[in-house]
Parts: sequence; structure tokens; C-alpha cells
Amino acid sequence: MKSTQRSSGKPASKSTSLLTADQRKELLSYMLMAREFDTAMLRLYRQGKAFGGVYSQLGNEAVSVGSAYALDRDRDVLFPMHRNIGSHFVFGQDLDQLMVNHLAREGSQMRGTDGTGHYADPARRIYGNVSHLGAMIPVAAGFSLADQLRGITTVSLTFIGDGGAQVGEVHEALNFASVHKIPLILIIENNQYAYSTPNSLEFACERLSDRALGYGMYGTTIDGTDVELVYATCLEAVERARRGEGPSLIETRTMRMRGHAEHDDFSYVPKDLLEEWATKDPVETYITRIVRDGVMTADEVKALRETTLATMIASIDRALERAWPAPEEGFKNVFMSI
Amino acid sequence: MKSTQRSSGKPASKSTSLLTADQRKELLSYMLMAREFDTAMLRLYRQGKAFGGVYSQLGNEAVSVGSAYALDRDRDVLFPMHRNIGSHFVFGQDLDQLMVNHLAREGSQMRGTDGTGHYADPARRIYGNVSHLGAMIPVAAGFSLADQLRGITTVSLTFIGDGGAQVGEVHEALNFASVHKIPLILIIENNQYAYSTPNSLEFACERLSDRALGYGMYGTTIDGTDVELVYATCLEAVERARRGEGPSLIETRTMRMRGHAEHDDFSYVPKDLLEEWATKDPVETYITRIVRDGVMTADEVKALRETTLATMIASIDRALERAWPAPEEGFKNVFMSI
Amino acid sequence: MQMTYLEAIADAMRHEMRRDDNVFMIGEDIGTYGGAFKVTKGFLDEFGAKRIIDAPISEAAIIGSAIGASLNGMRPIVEMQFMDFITNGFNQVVTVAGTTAYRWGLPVPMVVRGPSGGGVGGNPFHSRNSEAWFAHATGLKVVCPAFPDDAKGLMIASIRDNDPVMFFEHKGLYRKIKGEVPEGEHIVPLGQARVVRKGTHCSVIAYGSAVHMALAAAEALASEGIDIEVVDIRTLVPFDQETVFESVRKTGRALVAHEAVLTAGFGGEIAARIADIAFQYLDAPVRRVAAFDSPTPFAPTLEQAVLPNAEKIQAAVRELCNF
Amino acid sequence: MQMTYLEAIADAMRHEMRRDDNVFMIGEDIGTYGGAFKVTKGFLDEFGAKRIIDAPISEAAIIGSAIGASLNGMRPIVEMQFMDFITNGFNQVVTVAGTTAYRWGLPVPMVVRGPSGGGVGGNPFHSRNSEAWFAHATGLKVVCPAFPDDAKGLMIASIRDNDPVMFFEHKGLYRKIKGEVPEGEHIVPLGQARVVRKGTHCSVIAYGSAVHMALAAAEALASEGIDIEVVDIRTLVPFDQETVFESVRKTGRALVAHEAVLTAGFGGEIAARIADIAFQYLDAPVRRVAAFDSPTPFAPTLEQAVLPNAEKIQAAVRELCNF
Ligand SMILES: Cc1ncc(C[n+]2csc(CCOP(=O)(O)OP(=O)(O)O)c2C)c(N)n1
Ligand SMILES: Cc1ncc(C[n+]2csc(CCOP(=O)(O)OP(=O)(O)O)c2C)c(N)n1
Ligand SMILES: [Mg+2]
Ligand SMILES: [Mg+2]
Repeated sequence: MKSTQRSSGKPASKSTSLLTADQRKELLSYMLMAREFDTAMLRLYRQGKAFGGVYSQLGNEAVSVGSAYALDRDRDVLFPMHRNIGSHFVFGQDLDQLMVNHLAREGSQMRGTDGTGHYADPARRIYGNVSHLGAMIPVAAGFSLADQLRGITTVSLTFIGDGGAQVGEVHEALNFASVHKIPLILIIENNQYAYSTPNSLEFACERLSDRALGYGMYGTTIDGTDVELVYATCLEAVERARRGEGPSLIETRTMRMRGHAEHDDFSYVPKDLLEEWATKDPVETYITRIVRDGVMTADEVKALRETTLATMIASIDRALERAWPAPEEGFKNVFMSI
Repeated sequence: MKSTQRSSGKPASKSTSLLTADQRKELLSYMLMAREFDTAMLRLYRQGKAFGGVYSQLGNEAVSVGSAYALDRDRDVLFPMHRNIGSHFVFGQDLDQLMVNHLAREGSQMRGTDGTGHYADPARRIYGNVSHLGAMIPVAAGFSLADQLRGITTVSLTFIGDGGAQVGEVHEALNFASVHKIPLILIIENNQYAYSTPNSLEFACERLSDRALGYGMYGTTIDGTDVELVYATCLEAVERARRGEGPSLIETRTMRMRGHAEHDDFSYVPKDLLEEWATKDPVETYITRIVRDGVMTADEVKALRETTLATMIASIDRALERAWPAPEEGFKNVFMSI
Repeated sequence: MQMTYLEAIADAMRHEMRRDDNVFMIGEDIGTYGGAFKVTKGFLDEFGAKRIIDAPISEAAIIGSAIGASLNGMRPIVEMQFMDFITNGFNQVVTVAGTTAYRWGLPVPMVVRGPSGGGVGGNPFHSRNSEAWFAHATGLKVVCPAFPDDAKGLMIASIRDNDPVMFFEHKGLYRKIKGEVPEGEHIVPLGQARVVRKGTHCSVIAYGSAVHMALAAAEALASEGIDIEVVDIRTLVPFDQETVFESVRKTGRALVAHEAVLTAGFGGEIAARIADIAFQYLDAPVRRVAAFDSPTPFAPTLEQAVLPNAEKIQAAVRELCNF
Repeated sequence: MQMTYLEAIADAMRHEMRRDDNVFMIGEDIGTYGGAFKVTKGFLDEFGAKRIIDAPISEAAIIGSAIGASLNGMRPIVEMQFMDFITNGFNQVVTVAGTTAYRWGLPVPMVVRGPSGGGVGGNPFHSRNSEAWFAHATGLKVVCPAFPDDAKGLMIASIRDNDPVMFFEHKGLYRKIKGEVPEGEHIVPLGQARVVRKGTHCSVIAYGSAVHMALAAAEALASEGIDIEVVDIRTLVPFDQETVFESVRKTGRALVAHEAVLTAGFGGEIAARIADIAFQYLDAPVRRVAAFDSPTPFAPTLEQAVLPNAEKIQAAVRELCNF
């Protein structure tokens, strides 16, 4: 009766698509938004205008987008991490609002108290994260638990890195979620590195999804560069969750194609590793597939991409025109009521 | 090359003994010490003379004794938990000293600052525990790590309950130990309950040793009522550790035959469960075996048992004659130097 | 109605659970067993396993999931089997719960409660008074009741509060202190100190178990002609500076007492505030009586030596009055 | 030799690692990468992977294993990538490390060090000043250097100390503060405050980044004819009461300053001690300047508003001097 399943070792792959042409277009558009958001932020960093760390998701777009796309954004809930901007877009986050939040300008949903992807937008069912890795996993589980007590199934989707997966709270949260059959999906984004630390110094198991067995939950390891595979795997996880079968642990294999944040030259990453993974770029491979399957033409994609980048840059520029939040904001809201 | 191994599900069992008759006698004598220590403490509790919680190990003797017996007490190191008095005896702890420590009287190695099995006796390579479950597992790993840095293999043996295994620090410690191939043996003493909480509310996996896979370490689940099986399993773990193959996770299945501590009437435990496990009493079954194999006669065992109990009671009485430690001790030693 | 401190706490939680479906409890052994101290005895029968959740030994997951549930409209009450184990869920409390209102403008109406304090042979790991950590952590309310009626009234206020509340019950008071407690709805607002004994010569500002030490000291001192005022601050955060100020202005002398260890304890905060705002009214130094800076030892001889008590308060008051 | 604050810390650790094989380091990204702030740059090459251990992201396992190693004769130095993450290893520090000497009479000669503090746009999770938690925990020494020479001398003393030491480096000072640092062996004993500026009108007692704010305030105040004395307490535990007392006795006025949030901060402890032992020498209230009781916000406008600075110290000193 246990939904436990050992992962196959070799990442699975599907050749035919579950998705309609429109859905595939949509997926690509989110992937491009994620990608060009990064391009625009990188540009800002180089201009010395970024504030705080700039954490690229280059190489991870398929995970953020494919997973969030499997959820019902009117019912389910998203707890994204630092490399999941793609999922914010899928959940309908307004671009200008996102930029203002990210850059902590006046009008930010965090009033300048925090920035980057840390914000919550309850109206869009997005809750943010804190810097402490792993801390939000029990919180995501608890969010779903509340609805479970009300007899409602609300799937929580959240993420952790190959590095963050070693935090004790991850263990407690997964075990707790499995005991209570909480509809939680945890994606372990194994992008080979945690800051400068390679997988070999982080854990000694073959697959991080092997941990699912120890919690009596479903676990699998998949190729994280294939957006439709991520989507299909998460969709199954959502369905299991809706059937009351509890949480799923999905390890996605990708490569962090840039430094931990932009200040990091990532010289500790072997060049051939980057070259190898460059051929598996999730955006480029998906474009190839989309074009091959006749969903869009190469020119259409190119145009979409250019528009997307221009939109990102324009939105950033609008955010930058805004002032920093007023100093008084710093003294407000420590408590809801006092 | 991984030493990971799935446990067989059904607890293994060995019929022939690895041990000499003298060794088997010794094992039995430690088991009886553990058992009669409990009998004597229970008596004290009923007399209202015990101080602090009285945590019985009834049903767990084979685990404490068999595991510690597999270590080399001149080289290895023991980090016992609250139901492991048997292992203290195996490591040569002086009985009177143990009682004085336990009952926190004048002359205690803890000077009255703490009591029960919490003390450390470095000369006997015993380090105690703290109440916070799981907290000493990384400490035990670190103790061995220090020797590893010096090129010496020192096996650390430590324990956690089926309940305590859900603490985040357990996860961090096991993962850390496996990455660094630290010679650590962790026994998860699954005695079906954590205080009043049954296994079903504690975890959802089939075997707690299934967690070994997620750390890339050896794991197995065994019958914890069979002292020679526990010994043999731990001996293999010690040998793996000495070969540099890192930590092992061993789940022992037993039943907590009394309440969490003596104040607890354990009415939440189904009577038939207790009856079922009563037939598997580790001490009684070992006596049967020892007698059957002609190692000792039933009368010899009976005599040994009576002497053991008398010795325990006498030692407790000597400890109780001692005064409480002097109040000034409370103000000393917060720092080693100030 | 006469109730013990423990019964008053249970009464408050039962009252709120009956009143509001969003209130639920989570902790270790709180269901079938009714909690290590039997505070939730009978709760499982009345409210069922969905609202009385027996959780695995995972303090971080327990607190974290309560935070998540509170973000989703619930009002969880978390029981720590002993408040000492909060160190295992510390990150959830200070990093997540204590910063959420500030960052997100969202309420985390969670109560984390449990037995704290020493004096009962608990050992170093079952006796800690850790309230000052949370007072220093931002965004957390901190409550330390001393009497049954306050325990009830403050618990109801805490459950209804929209901020995370750390609710420190003193295990030594659970069954020792009995008192009249209003039936049904009874609210003591957070942030209001209470003068529990009027006096003129010296103010003793205390909370939790130390209030009872101060009251015992007051009796003894009265026979010597020293008449002290005892202020029970009840909630550390928010702190009722006014009531403390009024008392010290009147008496001109201030002794601060708590059971927690002295250094960097909340007594330092109180004494510092008095030394600032009431300076010109002070006729003597501001002094503190607190535990010696050590873990709480196990043996009764040692434990009694390091913990504060009525005699230590008496001695300190005498010194201040003779200053 | 002129060194930055960061170089002085690295110099101290290098010195001790060369001198004593039992000293080793463990932390996240301290090897190949040389640490998030590059404090251990070059250490891996010099000392090898056995003594510079790049650990998984597991603060409890990192600290716990360091405790275990120290029980077995080593002198580990633990780097927290940011001191904020100590909340994940909090239980190991306060429950295990801080109680071992008392319980077992065994030394835990471990240093837990890392960047703390704000003012650099770190966000609420990369800016916390948490030293007061540890000062209130028993059995832990707490060090907060403000200058390169002290950073080196206190680090060497901490590594050689037989008790667990929490060593708070202020990340804003890492590259900002440069000064003369003795080469080779240089020890500043724990528990000794230092008068870093002599003055007569008011004592400002501070530590860490606040010492620099106080010195800046002193310059500004000097031009108004107010001559303040600045006492850098350097180690919170053990606390050098004598030096503080001497200064306040002389000036008759005391302002306590730190970057940590006000409530239940270590400033409360200092102010309380002054209000007790130096009461009869005080000509004015004891006042504190500290951060507003909120998480440290991200946007520079907000962060500057809530954190203390030289101007706030100046204003407070002026008030005290006009009292
Ligand atoms: C508990 C905790 N410890 C340390 C850090 C510092 N830190 C931030 S990101 C990071 C590396 C994270 O690696 P990984 O989890 O693999 O995620 P990735 O950045 O690769 O996506 C570290 C060590 C942290 N944020 N939280
Ligand atoms: C971190 C922590 N949380 C809670 C407790 C309180 N507590 C002490 S023993 C216990 C039950 C332990 O059960 P288990 O680990 O199965 O060991 P057993 O007593 O059954 O041998 C609990 C909840 C604790 N000691 N530490
Ligand atoms: Mg990674
Ligand atoms: Mg158990």
C-alpha cells in the first residue's frame, strides 16, 4: 500500500508530449521569462546597480516552470526558493510588482524590509522563503496541513538545493509530512554544487531521492533540464497528493551554470562539466523541440525572446526609477498589533 | 563500491554461536546486571527513594550488551543513551561509581550537577548523553573524526530511539558521518513507542534502517532480543568501520516492556502486544539457550542472578548512605578556566 | 472557581478550542497521554485527533508546521514537552515566526507553550528559563504568568493575538499554586503589569516563579517593618514600563528578580530601564536577584544553592533599604 | 604590520594552526573557496583537506562534531558562513557545549566564529547580532572584537582557551578597519575591557561596530567641548566589571551602545551592572543606544534608520551631559 518507489537511477525521459500546443507555448514563454529575467539582472549587476545577491537560475528554468505548471494556481500554493523565479511567473506574479519587490523599492510588498525572491503574495498563493535553507519546508507542510484539517487538499510545492537537503529541518519536515500524508511536493534541485561545495562533499548516497524510502514516501530522480518531464512528474505527484497518498520527493538533476551569486567566478567548477551541461541547456533544447514539433517557428521564438528581454529590462528600469522605501517603514509592523 | 545494503525486512537470525562458552557466560552476566539493575531501581522507585526519572530497559538488554560487547573497549568509545546501562557494564564501569553517579550523591563524577546515565567516564571511554534526543550523535561522530584526522580508527557506538530518530540532528549527523566515512555505529532502538506515541505516529517507512540508503551507508534491521545476533551484526559493523567503510545504521526491534519512566502506567500499550513480546524476553530466551547449549546449568544461572540482584541492591544502599553533594559544587566548573 | 495554575491553562485552551475551530494543538504525547504534565488530559476525547495532533519528536517540524498553518488562517497552540527543547526548534521561532509580520505583513497567530523553570530536580535539560532569548529576538511576544487567573487570562489573550507568543508556564507552579479563576471568558491583555502587593519601601519587580518568592519575602520583611511592593510584570514583551515606573517612583528603590540566570537575563533589561527612566527617583542602586550563571544542577542541594529564593530577595531588599 | 580586521583574524588562525596540530577548521566553503568572506583564503593549500574541512550544510552536525573532536583533544575552529545560521546549530551550542564543563568537568576548547552584524545590506537573515543569546546561555565565552589587533589577540586567546568561545566578527569591519597588528604571537586575554579613548564627561561603553560609532561620536562631541571616554568591553563573557566601574566612577555618566537590538540585549546587562555597582557615582541616568527592536531590514534607507550610529550616540551623550 506504500507509495514508495525506488528511482530508476538513469533519469527517465518521455518522447511524446502530454501537452497541447498552447500549453507548450506557454511553458516556453515562462522559461524565456525566467531566462531573460536573469539576463536583465546580470546586466544590472554588471552596471553596479543591483543590490543584494544576484542568484542566477541559468540551467534551472525547466524545474521552476515545469513544476509550478503542474499545480492548480487557484487551489495550490507555492513556496519558492532563490532560484525559482520561473515559478513566480507561472503563478501569475505581476512583473512590475516582482521587480519592485526584488529590488526593494517603494511599493514593494515587503516595504523594503527584505528583497529578492523572499516576498509573499498571498493573493497569488505565493509565499516566499527565508535565507536559512530548509526552514520553509515544514512551513509549507503546515500550510497544507491547515487545509487538510478543514478537509481540503491544497498541494504545497517547495524546493531545496543539493546542499540545503542536508539541513536537519528537511528531515523533520519530510518525515512529518509523510506520517500525516500531507500533500507536499519537495523538489531537490541537484545542480551539482552548493556554493563551492560539490555533491561529493555534501552527501554519499547515489540519488537524493533515495531518501524517500526512509520516509515511506514516493521518490524519484529525473532530468531537470526537460521541462515536460518535470511537468509530467510533478503532475503525477499532484495526483497522488489529491488522492490522499501524501508527499513526494523529486530530485531534479541540472547544473548551476553560473556562480553561487554573481560575485562568485565559480573557478572551482571544472570547465568540461560546464561544457557538457551547456549542450543540455533547458531553454535551448526546449526551443529545438518546440520548433521541431511545429509548435512555433524559430523566428517566432526569436521574436518572443527579444520581446521578453525588452519587457524585463523595461520593468527593471521602471522599478529603479522608484525611490527606496521611506525610512519610517523600518519602524513599522514588527508586530501585527501591540 | 557503496556499502549500502537494503535490510532483508524479516529480522535475520543465526542459530550457531560465534562465541566461546566463556564469552557467552560473560554476555549473560552483563544481561543479568542490566536486568537486575532495573529490578533494584524499580524497588527504589516504589520505596519513594529514587530521584529523577527511572527509565527501565526491560526488554532492551540484548541491544545494550550485545552492541557494546562488539567493540574494543581499549580503543573504541561509547556514547550511551537512557536505556543502555548494560553497555556501561560491558565497558567496565565500576558498579558503585555508577550508582553514585546515577543517584547524584557525593562522589559522583558529575558532582551532583546531573544524574542518571548522563555521566562521562573518559578513563573507561564512556561519554554520557544529554536529555535532548539526538544531540549526541554528531558529538559521537566528531569524537571519531578527531582520531581519523590523526590516522587512528576509533569506533563510536551510540544509540537513538524510534522516537528520537525523527530529530533533525540525527539526519545531519548520519549524512556527515557517511560523507567523511566516520567509523560510527548508530543503533536505532525501535521499542515500538516513544513515550506514549506508537511507531505509526512517528514515521511512515517500513524499516528505520531504510534511511541508510539515503546516506549511502550500510543499514539493517534485526531482532533486538537476540544478544548474539546484535553482537554479530555490530561486530560486522565494527569490521566495516575498521576497513574505512564508514558508518552503519542498525535498527533493533524490541518492545519497551514498561512505561516511558516509572511514573507512566503505559495503559496506552495494548496488553496483547506486551504479552506477545513477553515470550521474547531477551534475558529469558538467552538463559534458555545457554542452558540448552550446556554453557551453564539452570541452577548456576539462578545463583548468578540472585547474586547479581543482591550486588545491585547492596551497591544502591551504599550510594544512598552518601550525602547529597555539597551545595558549593553548584557554583563550580561552569567554565574550565575563567 | 478554584483552580490550579495547570487547570487554569487547560481551561483557557479548552475554552478557546470550543469557541474557535481554527484553534488546534500540536505537540508530543498531548493526545492519548494528555501531555507529559497532563495539561491536555481529556482534550483528545473532546476535540479528536485532527485538532490534538500527536507529533513525532521533531520540534522544528512541529513549530514550522504550526507557522505554516497559522499563515493559512489557523491559530495553532504548540506544546513543547519541556520548554528546554525549544532549542531544537529555535530557528523556526526566531528566524521564521519572529520576522514574518515585519517582512510579509502577515499574521502568525501561534502560541508556543510549555513547562519551563527549575526547582523540581529536573536536571540541566529540564529546567531552563529561556524567556530572555525570545525577548531579544524581535517579533515575538513573551508571556510568563505567575497565578492561575493570569495564566488563564493571558492564555486566552495569547491565543487570540495575531502575533507569535512564547508562553512560559512554570512547572513548579503547575500544581502548587491554586487560586480563584473566573469561569468562561476571561482575558488579561498582554502588556500589562500588575501590582500584586502594595508597599512603600522598595519595589520588587518580578515574573513567574520569582513573584511567589517575592511575596514570601514580603511576608518575612513585613515582620521587620519593611514594606515592599511587588510588581508582577506578567508579559516581558510587550513590556509595561509605566506600571514599573510608577512603582519605583513611589518607593524609590528597585529590586528585580527572576529565576533565569543573571547574565543577560530579562532582569538586566528591566533594571536598565529603571536606571534610565526612573533615575531621579532612585534612592538606592538597582539590584537583581537571579539564578547563578550555571546550568540548573540536578541534586537538590546544588539546585537550591544556585536558584534564587525568598531569603535571597529579603537579603537584597534589606541592603537596598539600608543604603 | 598594517592589517585589516579580516587579515588579523586570518593571521591569528594561521598562527595557531602552524603552532598546534590539534587546531583544525570546519565550516561551509572554507576550503577551495576560502570562505564566503575569504577569511580562510589559502588555508586549504597550506593545511590540507584534513585540517580545513568543507562540510555539508548542516550547522548542527558541524558544531556537534567539533564538540566531539574537542572532547577528544582537538581545538576546532568552526566557521558559520554567517553568524545568523547559528540558529540551526543553537541546540549544540547551548545544550551541549555550554554545559559540558559543568556536568563532566571536561573541556570543550572550541571556537565558533563568523561574520555577524548589519549595515551592509545583508537582509534580515544575514545581519543579526546574537551575542546576548550566548551570554545568557551559561558556560560560553563571548568575544566581540572591534579592532584588528584585538581581533588577532582575542582569536589566539580564544583558540587556546579551554572553554567554548563564541567569536563574533563584524562583517562591516572586515575590510573597513585597518590597523597595526603585532606579528607572530600576540595574545589579548579574554575578560579585559580596554579604554580606547580617554575622556572626562561621559563614559560610552560599547563593543564591536558600536565602538567605532562611539569614536566617531567622540570626535564630533569634542568640537562641542564634550569629552567622552570610550570603553571597548571586547569580551562580554567574562565581563570586565572593574574597568567599566572605574570609567563610570570617573565620568559620572554612562551610555551603553551596541548594534544589536535594544530589548534584552547585552547593553541591558551592562547598564544594570552600572546602575548597581556605580550607583553612587552617577550624575545622570544610564542610557542605551542600540538598534530598534526589529529584524534588520534590507533597503538601505530602512537599515540606516533602525541601526544605531554616531549621531544617535552624540544625541544621547548630549542629553546625559545636560541632565
Ligand atoms: C542553514 C543555512 N546555512 C548556510 C547558508 C548559506 N548558504 C546560502 S546558499 C548556500 C548554498 C546552497 O546550495 P544549494 O542548497 O545546493 O542551492 P543552490 O544555491 O545550489 O541552488 C549556502 C551554504 C544558508 N543560507 N542557510
Ligand atoms: C529533542 C527532544 N524532544 C523531546 C524530548 C522529551 N522526550 C524524552 S524521551 C522521549 C521519548 C523517546 O522515545 P524514543 O526515542 O523512542 O526512546 P525510548 O524512550 O522509547 O527508548 C521524549 C519525547 C527530548 N528528550 N528531546
Ligand atoms: Mg546546489
Ligand atoms: Mg522508543
